[in-house]
Amino acid sequence: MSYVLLAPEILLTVLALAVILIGLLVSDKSKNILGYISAAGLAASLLLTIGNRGGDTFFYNALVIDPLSQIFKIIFIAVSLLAVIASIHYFKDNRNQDEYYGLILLATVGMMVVASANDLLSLFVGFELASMSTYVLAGFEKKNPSSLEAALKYFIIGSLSSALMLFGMSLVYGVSGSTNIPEILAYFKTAQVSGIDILAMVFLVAGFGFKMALVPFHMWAPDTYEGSPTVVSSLLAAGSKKMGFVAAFRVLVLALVAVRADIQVVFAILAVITMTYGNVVAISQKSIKRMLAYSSIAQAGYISLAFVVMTQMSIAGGVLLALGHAFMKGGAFLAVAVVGYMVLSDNKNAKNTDDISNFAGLGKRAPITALSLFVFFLALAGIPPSAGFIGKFVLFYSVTSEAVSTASTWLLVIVVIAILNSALSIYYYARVIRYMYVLPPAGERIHEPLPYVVAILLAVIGTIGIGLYPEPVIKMAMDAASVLGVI
Amino acid sequence: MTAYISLMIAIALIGALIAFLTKTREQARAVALVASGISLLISLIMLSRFDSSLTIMQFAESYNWIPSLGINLSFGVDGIGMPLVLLSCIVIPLTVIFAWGETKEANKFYGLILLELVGVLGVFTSRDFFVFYIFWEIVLIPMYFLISIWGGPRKDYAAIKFFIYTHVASLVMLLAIFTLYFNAWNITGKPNFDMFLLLEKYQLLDGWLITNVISIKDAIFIGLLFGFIVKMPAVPFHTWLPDAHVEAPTAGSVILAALLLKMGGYGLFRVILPLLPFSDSPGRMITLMAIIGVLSILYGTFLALAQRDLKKMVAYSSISHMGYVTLGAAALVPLSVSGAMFQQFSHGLITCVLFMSCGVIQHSAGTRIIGDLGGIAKHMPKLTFLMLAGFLASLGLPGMSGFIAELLVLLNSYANLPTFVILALFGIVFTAGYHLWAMQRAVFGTFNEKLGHIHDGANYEIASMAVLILLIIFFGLYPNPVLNMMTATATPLVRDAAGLLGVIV
Amino acid sequence: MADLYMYLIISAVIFTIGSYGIITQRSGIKILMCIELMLNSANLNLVAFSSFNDNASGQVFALFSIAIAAAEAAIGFAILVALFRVRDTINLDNINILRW
Amino acid sequence: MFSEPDSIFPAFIVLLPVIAFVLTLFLGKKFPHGGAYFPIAAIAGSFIISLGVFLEIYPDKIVQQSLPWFANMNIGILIDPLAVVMLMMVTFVSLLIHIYAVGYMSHDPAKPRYFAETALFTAAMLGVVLSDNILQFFISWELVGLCSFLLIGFWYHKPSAAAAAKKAFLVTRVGDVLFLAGIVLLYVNLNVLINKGLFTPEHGNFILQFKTMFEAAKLIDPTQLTFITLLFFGGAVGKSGQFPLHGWLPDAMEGPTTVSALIHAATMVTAGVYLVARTFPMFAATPATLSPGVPDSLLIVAYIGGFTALFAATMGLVMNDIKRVLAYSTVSQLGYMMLALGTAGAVVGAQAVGISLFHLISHAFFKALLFLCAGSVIHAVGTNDIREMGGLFSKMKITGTTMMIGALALAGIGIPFINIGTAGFFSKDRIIEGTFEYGEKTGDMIPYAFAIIAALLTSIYIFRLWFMAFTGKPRSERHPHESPNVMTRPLMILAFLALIFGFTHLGFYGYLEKNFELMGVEVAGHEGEAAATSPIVVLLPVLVGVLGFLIAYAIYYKRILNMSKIVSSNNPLYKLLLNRYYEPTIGADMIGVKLTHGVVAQSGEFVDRKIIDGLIIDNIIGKTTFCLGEIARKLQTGVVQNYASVTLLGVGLLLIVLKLVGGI
Repeated sequence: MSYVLLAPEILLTVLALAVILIGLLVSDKSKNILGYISAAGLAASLLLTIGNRGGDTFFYNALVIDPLSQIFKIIFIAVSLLAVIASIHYFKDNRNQDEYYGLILLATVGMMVVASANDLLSLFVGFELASMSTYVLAGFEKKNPSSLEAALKYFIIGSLSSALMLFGMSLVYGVSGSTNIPEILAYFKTAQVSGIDILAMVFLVAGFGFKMALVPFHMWAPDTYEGSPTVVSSLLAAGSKKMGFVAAFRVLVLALVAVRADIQVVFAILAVITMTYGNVVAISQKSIKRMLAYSSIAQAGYISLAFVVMTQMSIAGGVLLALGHAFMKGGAFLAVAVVGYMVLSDNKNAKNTDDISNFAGLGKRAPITALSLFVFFLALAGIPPSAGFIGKFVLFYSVTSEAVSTASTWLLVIVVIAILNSALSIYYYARVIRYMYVLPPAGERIHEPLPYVVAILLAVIGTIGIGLYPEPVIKMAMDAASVLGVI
Repeated sequence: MTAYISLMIAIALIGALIAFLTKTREQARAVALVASGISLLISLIMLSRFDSSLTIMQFAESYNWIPSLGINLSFGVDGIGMPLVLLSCIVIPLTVIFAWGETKEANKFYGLILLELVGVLGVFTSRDFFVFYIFWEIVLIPMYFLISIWGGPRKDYAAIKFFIYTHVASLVMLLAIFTLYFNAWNITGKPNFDMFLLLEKYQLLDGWLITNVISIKDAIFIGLLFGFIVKMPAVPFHTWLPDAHVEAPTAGSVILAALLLKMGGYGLFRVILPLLPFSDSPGRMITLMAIIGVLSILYGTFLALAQRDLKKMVAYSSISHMGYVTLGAAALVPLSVSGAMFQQFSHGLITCVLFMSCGVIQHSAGTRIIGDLGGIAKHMPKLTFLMLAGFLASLGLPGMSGFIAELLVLLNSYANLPTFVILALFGIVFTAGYHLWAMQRAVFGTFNEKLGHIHDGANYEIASMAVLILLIIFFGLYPNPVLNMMTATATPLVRDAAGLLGVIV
Repeated sequence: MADLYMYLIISAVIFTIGSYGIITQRSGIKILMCIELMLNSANLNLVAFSSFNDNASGQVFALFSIAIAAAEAAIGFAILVALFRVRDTINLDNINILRW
Repeated sequence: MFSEPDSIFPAFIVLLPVIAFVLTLFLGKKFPHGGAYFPIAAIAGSFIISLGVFLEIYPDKIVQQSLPWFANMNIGILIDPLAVVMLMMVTFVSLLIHIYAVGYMSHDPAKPRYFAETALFTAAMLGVVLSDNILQFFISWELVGLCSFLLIGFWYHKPSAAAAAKKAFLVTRVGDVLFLAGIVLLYVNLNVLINKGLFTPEHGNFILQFKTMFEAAKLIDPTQLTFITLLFFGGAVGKSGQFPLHGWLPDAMEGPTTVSALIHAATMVTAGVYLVARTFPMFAATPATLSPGVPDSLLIVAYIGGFTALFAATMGLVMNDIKRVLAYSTVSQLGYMMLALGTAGAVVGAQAVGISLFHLISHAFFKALLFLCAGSVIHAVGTNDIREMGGLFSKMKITGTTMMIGALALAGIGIPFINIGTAGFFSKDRIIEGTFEYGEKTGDMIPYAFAIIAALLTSIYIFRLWFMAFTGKPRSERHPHESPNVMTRPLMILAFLALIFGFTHLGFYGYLEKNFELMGVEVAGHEGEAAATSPIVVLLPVLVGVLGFLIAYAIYYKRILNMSKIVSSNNPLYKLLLNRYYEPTIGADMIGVKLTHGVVAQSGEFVDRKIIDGLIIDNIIGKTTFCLGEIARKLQTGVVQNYASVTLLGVGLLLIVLKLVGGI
């Protein structure tokens, strides 16, 4: 067992501690360096992850490195990288940068652990590590009431759902007599279903659904995304959200084979409600961050279609959309951050900087940001050629084909609903696009800070790149799906 | 294998990008003109090398793209695609010339026009369903901007309505494509998005989608049909069109009517006709299409009769003219189908003139309301001449391309769809009616002094319209260059279909 | 066997109390305590099952979760304190600038 | 040199005017008289070619040229006796009128447009005449309609002119659509025959060529054939202003008088007659179900024609606009031609074509003459209203004389038995006799009644016109003067022709009789020489003509009775006639504007905007979504306990659902 495979995690952990340590030593002035350091570290570990070949298990089968973990790690690291690069400007000259970067890195590690968790215990630990770091990050602007409120709501609902999750895990453990996923799988392959399993499953769904922000476990998401510092929102929406999905893949799809039918029913309901709710509510939002929050709820709805059919194609589609969403949503939030910066530079004490009115004429004021935001919106709406389109394409295809091959009207209805939703979503994206390009600008052209530009452009490259040449990622997603041993 | 098609698309795309980056409007329009001019040149070369006797795809090219889903960037044209490629390459440069005076955000304006060219060329040439769909979607975005940036008072409503309405249609179409793809994958055992393979395997599909309500085949067929007739647009899915046209800038309307609507008709010939004989109830499907076609013809005509806004009237007239395309396609007679194809081509040319006339009038007189105009012929002789020519072409005057198209459709459709053809004939009188009514009220009669001082169209506007009129007359007198290749492709296409259905050919 | 069910029932009761508290209470502190209750009901489960399945992993799990719960509580209080500084209240009914 | 199969000259009969059209349109301004010389020269050329062709092919050759066009259509030239006489007439009359127009239009600023359009019109008309297939015929036919639209609306700044132009185009369009429908039906029937192998066109013949049509005519299912021919006739009714599509023709007088002379007297309106004559073999082949021995289509042609002849003449009696009187007389004369085709066709078969065509041509001469005279009068007094004229004869001797000649020709005055008389005497009276023979053969005297009464009325209204215009004392203080030579010369030529043309009748009948044989088509039956007609029959037409003259003389010259009693708005009959049987009201206003425009179109608009768009798209889909959104977002209260409760509630609901679907 070669620990090289764990190098990314190890690197980031060490780096996190190092960053905090350095923070203690150096003066507030020179803390800006930390951002570059952690960015470099994340980049390095991203390369390591991509470079990793082969798979293995560690720590008495508690962690596993396999294609599924790989692709999700890439997602998590990439998102954190974007967030960190943007933060270099966002948190410039903030005296708590050390903690900030440390927390981001730790959160990343936590997500990575979840991605490769092979045991309910490691999963829970990783989950909590990531959650707690993000609780703090959400409330990082200590003087800003809405940031704190966001953190509080996030924290309360979060810990509530981790309680639910833990309870579910305890039941699983009780039934199967083990916390190790392969063993649980082995048990459920033979066992016949009992009410307890269903109960456990629902509790787990509630726990993971909180992270995925599925209706009705989503209530925290809009408030938190709106309230927290925008870069953190991008981390939450693009990154930690996916943690819920990978956990669900590992536990629900892989382990709880016995109750698959029920899982499909549950997710069919949740998916439909979630995507519809997200889109419908997003229409009437004034705050763009809030709108993006709802749109990412809707996206979660699409992704969870993967659980409804559970074919390799659909899981792959889910993974692809998750990957695409990481770039699109992350990038979009960062672009909103730029707008916030722009508004503040107009007027020091401006309230809700992400109001749609501030986007008027963005195409003139901040061309790069506007163009990128335009790309992200189209991608989110599923217009080709973009990562969003590829993801939806594979996902919807998988559902349709399943509907046809099993002559299931319900699946067809679901996919039609999904399609109508994705058409509806165009409405609110187009509204913002109109503000950016049709309405006259409210001020001068601004100089877009370099870190933002870099981060956003990286996101754009990710979004469009996947759209133009999806072959490699599709392969990865297929491999990842094959891990789950679905048909 | 000379890569004409990819070259053409690439040039248009590059031109668009350059145009976006240009600083002044002079540069922008120059770039647009050059790029579209080159693509026109290429399309002419293609036309000269095109072998009308062949029915297979010509200038075919193919590159791997997404092997794991069996998706290739493969292009090619046959008698269905080539004329439309030509049309696109004719219309876009002329639109650029017509819009030579555009000042507002010129670089974006011309860039978007070139993007439209990219989109339609892609649609008319892709042989891969995935690629086809991508281009099909790409077309929407520039048009959305053309409407919402340069549009009229209700542009936001119109633009978003256009975008969402047609997007829903294409998504429904996408579902049907999924099913075809899945089916082909099942049968051949490997993924492949090749358009013709998917269409060919359709006949091997069976089963119920909703038990005893609708079979998979019919569902697919209707899904695709829906996708196409919304684009055409056919009654009752047409309401996005008048709004879009009324609000869009002239160039936008021209491209919308001349090229975007043609995508729907193209779909009918390329996709629907091959599937038709194998659907579970071809008879009903034919009737459905025929009803839609005739309904569009008559409904469009009568609504055009009711309009006060000149441009809106023209918009409805497009609906009624596109009805002939559906009707001719449904009739499944080689000449009716090629007539329908020719109708696409000729309507593409004619509608340009009509919308350009509206544009010039709007620009010069400041209004398009027929009642507020009147007697402008006195001050706009050149425009009046061209506009009259355009209107006459549009009402199907012999010697103009529209006549030949509609004549072929009517003559040859009667064999299979007598009732519908008779109904369509009624439309003709009223078609003449609203055209002349509009001309008489808006252009002739005593000059309405309230309009104040109005001037004739600018030279570039008049020039582009004149070229179109010449083309209309040329193809009206000598349609063979495009008609022959259409017939060549239509004949086998229909013979298979009709042979299976046992209808008269 | 029987006592396993007793444990389960007790934990279920605790869980219910906790969730009831979360729904009804206004004070942030009380809500935190209710969450702790729920977590611990789960721990109780784990321990009970562990002795029932007689393997240790349940207890290990319980230990971990207790530690985590402690950390969680700490963070929770930290947030509440910070909030109290800016809002002078921890009555959650009033903390709703972010909504709709 | 003109008639070889590969000779290019026949094509140039059409091409010359086309070239003239282009030249005049674009270069006319730069030349004197608006480039009038281009069309004059071109049409003179066409006339010479036609003459040359005639001389070469007379008496028993025809010219056929044909090239493939698009799809399965061809474009070609067929010059048979029928065509060649039309060619000569059209080119000749058109030439004279062009020359006349140089003077008449001298003050008009838009001369180039005028001459371009008339040149195009001439080309189109020649195209109609020359076509060797029904499609090309239809195309030229439509272009003729277009030109008439353009020329009627020549003074487009006059709303009445613009309206008249539109009406003309639309009404004829109705006919054209019927014609087109006929072509469609024919095409389908031929295709069916060919597919069934019952019929194959000769090698090199195309499906819509007249030859093919005639050969197949006997094979086509009779009822279908009747439909086809009647639809063709519908087209003819539209073009030739027959009842009920006659309304546009009087309104068409809004155009310049030369246009009225050229289009609405001499040539275009005769295209309808020409169509029936051209496709006569098909009409003759239709079954005789209504009346024994009379093909149905011919019967209907006869009745429509006869009725129109009478109907129009009645309105001619009361019109005060000099040109409208002539317009109605045109309608009524066209009625005669149709009547001839119908009745004589039933009696003497293909000879009917000759009879009808002879009247067509003589009518072309004297009607053109009458119109040009009217033009000359209008040119002089500057009004169309005959009530404001009077006493012109002293001032305008030439015009007066020539117009009298025209009137005599129209009234068909002549001396029977020794066969001396005006053109009308030979042509029209032959038609009337034809109707009588028809009556004898079938025992159906109604057409004869139509014809003879119409003849009386004709002579009354035309002499009324003449007397009111040229005699009595001037009723308006203008100072009329004789027109310039360029206008009077054509009058004289036409007058001369109106006098002497009639004497060619025997040769003419003989020549056209062979028309269809020359094409290798034998026309279905009905042969049999005209029965020896009793003297009274020969005499009667002339008598009524003279009678009419006397009546007019008595009333309008001697004034033996005061018209003001009759000509008053409280005389219902007079009102009915003056309002043209309320045809404009019913046709244009009620059907055109109120019904189509008001009811149908507006209701469609309502459905579109309010129901499809307003209700379904905007309200049901759009609004509901927004309301849902507003409601749903209110769930987001911002109070964290509610969030927690929702979460737990969700868990509970999921469990319940699973319970329901039977999971647990």
